[in-house]
Amino acid sequence: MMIATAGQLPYILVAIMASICIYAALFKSNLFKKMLAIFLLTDAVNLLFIIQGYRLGNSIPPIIPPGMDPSDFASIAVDPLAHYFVVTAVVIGLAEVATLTALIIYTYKHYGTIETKKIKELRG
Amino acid sequence: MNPLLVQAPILAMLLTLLGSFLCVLLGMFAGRRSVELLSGVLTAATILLSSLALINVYLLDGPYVYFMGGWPPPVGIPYVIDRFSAPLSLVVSVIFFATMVYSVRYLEKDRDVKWYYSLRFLMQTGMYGLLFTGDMFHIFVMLELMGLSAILLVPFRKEVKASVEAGIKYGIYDILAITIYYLSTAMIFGMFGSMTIAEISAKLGGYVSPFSGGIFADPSALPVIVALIVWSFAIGAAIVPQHFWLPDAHSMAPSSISAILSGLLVQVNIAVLARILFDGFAAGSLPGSAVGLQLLVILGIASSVVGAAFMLVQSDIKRLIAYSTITNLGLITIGLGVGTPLGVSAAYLHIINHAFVKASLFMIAGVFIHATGSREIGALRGISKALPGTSLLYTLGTLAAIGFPPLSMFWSKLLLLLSVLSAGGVYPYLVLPMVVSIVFESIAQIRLLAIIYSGEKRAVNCRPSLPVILSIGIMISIIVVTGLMPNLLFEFGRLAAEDLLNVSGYVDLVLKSLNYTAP
Amino acid sequence: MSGWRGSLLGVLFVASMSSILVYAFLGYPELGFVRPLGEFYLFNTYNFENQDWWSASPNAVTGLLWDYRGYDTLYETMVFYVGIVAVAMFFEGHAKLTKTGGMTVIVRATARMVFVFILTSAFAITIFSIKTPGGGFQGGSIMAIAYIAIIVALSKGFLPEMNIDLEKAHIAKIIGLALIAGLTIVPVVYSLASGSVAYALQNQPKAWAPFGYPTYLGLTSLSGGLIIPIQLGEMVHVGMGFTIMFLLLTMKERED
Amino acid sequence: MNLFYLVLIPLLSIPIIYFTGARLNGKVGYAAAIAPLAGAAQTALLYPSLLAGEKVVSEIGWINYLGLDINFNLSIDGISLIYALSISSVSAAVCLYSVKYMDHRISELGLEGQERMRAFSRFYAVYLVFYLGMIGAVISTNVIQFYIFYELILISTWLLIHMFGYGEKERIALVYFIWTHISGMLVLIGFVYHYMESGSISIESFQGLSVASYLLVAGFCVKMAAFGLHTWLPLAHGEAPTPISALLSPVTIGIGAYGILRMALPAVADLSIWIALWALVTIVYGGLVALTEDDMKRLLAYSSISHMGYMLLGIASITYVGSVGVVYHYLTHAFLKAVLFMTAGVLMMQLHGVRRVSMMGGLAAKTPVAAFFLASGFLGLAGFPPFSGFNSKLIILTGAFLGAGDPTYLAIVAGAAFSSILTIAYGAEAIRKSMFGPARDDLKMEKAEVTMLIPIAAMLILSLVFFFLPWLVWVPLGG
Repeated sequence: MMIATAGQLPYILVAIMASICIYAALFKSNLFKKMLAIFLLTDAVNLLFIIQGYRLGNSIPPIIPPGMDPSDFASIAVDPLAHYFVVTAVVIGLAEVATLTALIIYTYKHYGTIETKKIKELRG
Repeated sequence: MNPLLVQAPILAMLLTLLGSFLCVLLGMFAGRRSVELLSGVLTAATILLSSLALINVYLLDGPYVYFMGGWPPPVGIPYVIDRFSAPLSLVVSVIFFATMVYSVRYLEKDRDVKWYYSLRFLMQTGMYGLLFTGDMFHIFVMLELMGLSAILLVPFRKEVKASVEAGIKYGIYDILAITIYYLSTAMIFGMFGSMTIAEISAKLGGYVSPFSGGIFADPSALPVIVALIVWSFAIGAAIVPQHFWLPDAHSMAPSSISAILSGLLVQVNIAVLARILFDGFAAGSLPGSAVGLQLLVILGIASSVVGAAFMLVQSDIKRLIAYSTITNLGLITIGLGVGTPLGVSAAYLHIINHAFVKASLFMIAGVFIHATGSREIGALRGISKALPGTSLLYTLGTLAAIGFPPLSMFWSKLLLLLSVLSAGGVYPYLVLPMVVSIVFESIAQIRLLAIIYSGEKRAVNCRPSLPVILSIGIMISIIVVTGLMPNLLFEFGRLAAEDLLNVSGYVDLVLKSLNYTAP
Repeated sequence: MSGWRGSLLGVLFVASMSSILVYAFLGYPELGFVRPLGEFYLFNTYNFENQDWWSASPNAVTGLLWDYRGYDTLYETMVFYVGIVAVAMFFEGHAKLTKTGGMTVIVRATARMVFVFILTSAFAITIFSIKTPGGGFQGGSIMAIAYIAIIVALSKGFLPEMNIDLEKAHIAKIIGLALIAGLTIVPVVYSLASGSVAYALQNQPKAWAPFGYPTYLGLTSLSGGLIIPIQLGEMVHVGMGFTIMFLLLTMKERED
Repeated sequence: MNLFYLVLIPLLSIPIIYFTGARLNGKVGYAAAIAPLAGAAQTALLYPSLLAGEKVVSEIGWINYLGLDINFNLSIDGISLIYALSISSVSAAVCLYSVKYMDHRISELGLEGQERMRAFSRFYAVYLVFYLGMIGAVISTNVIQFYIFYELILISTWLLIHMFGYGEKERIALVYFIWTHISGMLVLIGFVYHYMESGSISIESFQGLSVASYLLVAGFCVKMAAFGLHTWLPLAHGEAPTPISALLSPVTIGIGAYGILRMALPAVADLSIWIALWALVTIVYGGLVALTEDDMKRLLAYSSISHMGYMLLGIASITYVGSVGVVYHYLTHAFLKAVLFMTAGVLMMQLHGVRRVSMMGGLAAKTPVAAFFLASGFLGLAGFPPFSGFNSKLIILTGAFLGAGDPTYLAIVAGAAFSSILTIAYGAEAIRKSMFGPARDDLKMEKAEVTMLIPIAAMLILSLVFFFLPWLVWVPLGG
C-alpha cells in the first residue's frame, strides 16, 4: 500500500476538484452550472500542469536574463512546457465559454429557462 | 522526394484554414455565390491534395512523418502520414466535397451562410489534424476545433427551438469529454514528460529519450489513464451509455451537417482512439493498457444492441439513421477491441464504408424532408412514386447499410463477424449480440424502406435539383463500386491495420526518420 | 434526483472518482522538479552555441508558443476564432452602430488619449513578448480593453466617432488571421518553389531544414524570426475578436 | 460452354427492362422472358456433357484477401443442372403467364397512366433480380457467392410482395423479410464459422460435421418452412401476387433443400431420425391444414409445406437414392405447384378475385381447361402416373426405407408414406368443392385468357416428359 507523501498532496487536491467538477457537469441540471463546472475542470487540469512544472527552491520564470549561461538557466527556471499548455488551454477555454454562453443565451430565449429538466423537446 | 507530395496533406489543411476566414470576408462583400464558389474550389483542391498524399504513401515513398516547424518529436509536433491516416483523410475530403455540392441548393433559403462554410472548413481542418497528428496535446487542440465547429453547426438554424436544445446538449457533453481528455493529457505529461504518442509506447518498452528521459511515475496508474481516455472518446463517439446526445444532435442539424457528423466526426474520434490505444499505449501487447480494449468490446456490444433496439421504435427518419450510427459504431469498437489484425482491418473498413453510407443516407433524408415538409416516417408514404430516382438511391444506401451483398458494408460486416469468431477465448460468443443488432437494424431499415415504397403517389413541395442528386450519386456509386471491387478495399484495410498494429515500426518512423544529432 | 438521494449520489460519485484518481497519482513523483524536456527548452531557447535547436527567443514560453509547438498555437487561435464566430453567428443581424454624438471636446480628447495609451501598452506587450512576459493573446486582450473601456465609459455611440464598427472589426480580425496563415504558408511555398526541405511554420534554419526567417530586424534588434509579426497578427485578431464579442453581447436586439 | 451467360443475361436485362420498360407498357413481360428462356435453353444444351459425366465449370478471379480466396467461379454438376433447369423453365413460364396477370393486377391496384407503365417496368426488373438470385445460388461455387444470390432472392421477393401483393401486403412482406433474414443470418454465421474451422469457403469443402452444419440446417429449414419455422410461409405465399407465389412456393423454398444437400449433410446424418420425425410432422401438419383450408392460395401454400416435408425426409435418409429423390421431387414439385398456382391465378382472374374454394362450385362445366389443369396438378402431386410426381415420391420413399435403420425410423417412414393419402384428400376435396357440385349463380365468370393457359400447359407437359424419361434426372446425378 502506497502512502501519499507531503509532496503529493497537491495531486490529491486536483483529484478531488476534478471529481467534483465532473460530477457537477454530469448531474447538475442548470446549464450555466454545467458550463462553470467544465470550465473549473479545465482549471483543475491547469493546476495539475502548473504543479508538475514547478521547481522547488530559488526558481525563476522561464525567461533567460541577459548574459546568463543557458545551462545555469536550465537548472533554475520552471518548466516552460507546462506554462505553454496552460496558456493554450486558457485561450481554448475562453472559446468554449463564448460558444456555450451564446448557446445558453439562445436556449433561454427559446425556452425561458436554463434548467435541463424543463427543456425537453427532444427525448435524448 | 517531391516536395509537393510531401507537403500535400499539410497544404490541404492550410487551404481549409485559409478558406475558413476568406469565406467570411467574401460573404461580407461579395455575396453568397462567391462564398460557395470559393468553398467548392477549395474543397475540390483538398480532394486532389489528399489523393496525392494517398498516392505518395501507397505507391511512391511510403509512410512518412512531417515535422511541424521542422522540429523532431518530442520537441515539436509530428504529423504521421501513413497508410492508416492517408485513406481516411481522402474519405474526409470526398465527403466534405459531396456535402459542399449538396449544401449549395440545400441551404438556399438560409441566411448567413458565410458562417456555415467557415465552420465547415474548420471542422475539416480539425479532422485532418486529428487523423495525422502524433501528439497528445495537439489532439486536444484539434478535438476542440472540430468539436466547437460541430457544436455551432448543429443549431445553425437557430430559429428552430429544438435545434438549439440539441446544440447545447451536444455542446455540454462534447466539451466535457474533451476536458476529461485534457485531464488525461496532464497525467500523461506527468508520467512520461512528453506528449508524443510514439514516445509513450517506446518508454513503456524501456526507451530513454535523449530529450525527455524515461518514465517519471509508476506505470500502475496506466489503466486509470487509459480508462479516462476511453471514457472521453466514448462520450465523443456516442458509445452507449453516453449516446443520448447523438440522436438529438444528428437529427436536428441541417442534413448536410448530419451527414458529416454521423459519417465522419464520430468515426474520426474512433480512429484517433485507435491510434492512441494501439500506437501510444501498445494495447495489443501491454497488459496494463489492454483494459482499454476490453472496455471497448463491452461498450461496443452495449452500443450495437441498444442502438439497434432503439431503431425499431423511431418515428423520425433522421433519428432512425442516427441510431443506426450508434449501432455501427458499436460494431466498429468491437472490431477494434478484439485487437487482432483482422479485427482492426475490419473496423477500419467499416469506418470507411459507414462514412459513405451514412453520409448519403442523411443527405437523401434531407431531400425527403424538404420534399414532404415533415420528418415523420409516416409522411414518406408514397414518396417513391413522386421521387423515383431519389428513392432508388435511398434503396441502395439502405441495402448497403443493412449489409446487403455485394454492397460495400457487407464486406466489412462479414470481416467483423470473421474477426470475432477467429479471436479465440470468449470472443466467438460475441457473434450472438452482433447478429441480433444486425437483424434489428435491418428490420428497422426495411420497415422504413417499406413505407417509402407503399401508398399512393403523394404531392411534394419541391424536387431535388441536379447538384443535390449528383452529390448523392457520387456517394452511392462509391458504395456500389467498392462493393463490387472489395479487393481494393481489403488491401486498404490490411495495410492500415498493419501500420496501426506495428508499434515498433511506428515508433521508429516517428522518432528516427529525421536525421539529426541530439544536442 | 432530489433531496438526500442526490446528495448521496454526489458524495458517492465524487468519493469513488477521486479515489481512483488519487490511486493513479500515488505513483507520481513528489513535486518540485522540472522534467528533462522542459530543461531542454530552457537550455536551447536562446542558446547561441547550438543554433540548430534554438528558437531565438529568450522567453521560453513564447518560443514554445510560436516556434517549437507553433502549430498547436495556430489552431488554438482558430479555436478562439470559432468562439468569435459563435457569438457573431448567434447575435449578428442586430442594429448597426449609429453615431449619437454630442460629447464635449474634453471628453473626446481624454477618451482618445486613454485609448491611445492602452493601445500602445498592448503593442508593447506584444512586441516585447520575446524578452518579457506577454504575447499576442495578452496584447490582444488589452487592446480589446481599450475599446471596451470606451464602450463602458462613453457608450457605444462613441465608437463610430473613433471609426469603429463591426464590419471593420471583422476585417481587421481577418487581416490578423491572414497574417498568421500567410507566415505559416511561406515555408511551404518556399519548399514547393525551390524543391528544398522546409516545414510549415518553420522559424529558424536548421541543419536538416535550411529555410528560416531572419533572426534580427535590421542589425541587432531581435525579432525571433516570425515570432513578432505573428504575435502582432494574433494581437489584432484577439483584440478585434473580443471587441466584436463584447459589442454583440451588449447590444439590444433589433425589433423585427 | 460459358456459364456466365446464365448470370450475365439477366444482369444486363435488369437495367434495360427498368429504364425502357415504361415505353412498352405490359408487353415488357415478353422482353423480360428472354433471360429465363435463354437460361432454360442453355441448361438444356448442357445436358449432353452432363450425361457424359462431365462437370461444367467457368472460372474468373475476384477477391483474394487474408487467405480468403473468393473466386467468381460458376459450376454445374448434376444437382445444379436439375435445379437450374427447373428454375429457368418455371421462371420463363411464369414470366409469360404474368404478362396478362400483372396487367390485371396493376389495374386492380388502381395505377393509371405513367404510374401504370412504371409499375410494369418495376415488376419485371425486380422479377429478373429474383430470377438472377435463384439461378445464381444454385451454380455458385463458394459460399460468399451463394450468400450474395441468396440475399438477392430475399430482397427482390420482399419488394414484389410489398408492392404487388394482396391483403395486408406491407405487414406480411415485413414478416416474410424478418423470417427469411434470420434464416440468412444463420446461414451466414454458419459460413463464417466453417471458414474459421476449415479455412475454406468453397461449397465443396463442407464435408465434416461441425457447429457450422447445425447452423446451416437451422437456417435452411427456416427457408424450407419446416414445422415450427413455417409461420411466415402461408402468409407470404398466400398474399404474394400469384405469379410470384408460383415461383416462391415450389422453386425458392426448395433452394433450402439444395443448401442442406450441398453443405449440411453431416449434421443431418447426425440427427437423422429426429429430422425424419420433423419431416413427418411437417408432412402431416401441412396436409391436415391444407385439408381444412378454404382459401385456394393458402391451401396450396400449406401443400408446399407438406411437400417440403417429403424433401426433408429424403434428405434425412442420407442415402444416394434419397438424395436423387429430393432433387427429382424438387423438379416435379416445381412444375406441378407452378401449374396449380397459375391455375388458381387464372380462376381468380376469371372470378374477379374470388379465392375461397367454398365460394366456387361447378366450375368444371364452365371452364373445363382450368378444371383439367387443377385436377392433373393435384393428381401429379399425389403421385399418380403419368406425372413425374409418381417417380419422385417413389424414389424418396424408397430412399427413406433404405436409410431407415431401426424400427422407430421405419415407422416414421411408413407414416410418411401413408400420409401421401393426405395429398390425395386435400386435392380431391379442393377439386370437388370448386369444380363439381352445384354451380353457383352469383359467380360471374370471365373467359380465360389463352396466353395464360399456354405456360400452364407447358409446365404440365414438362412434368409428363420427366415421368417418361426419368433417366434425364438420374443419369446426371451419377446413377
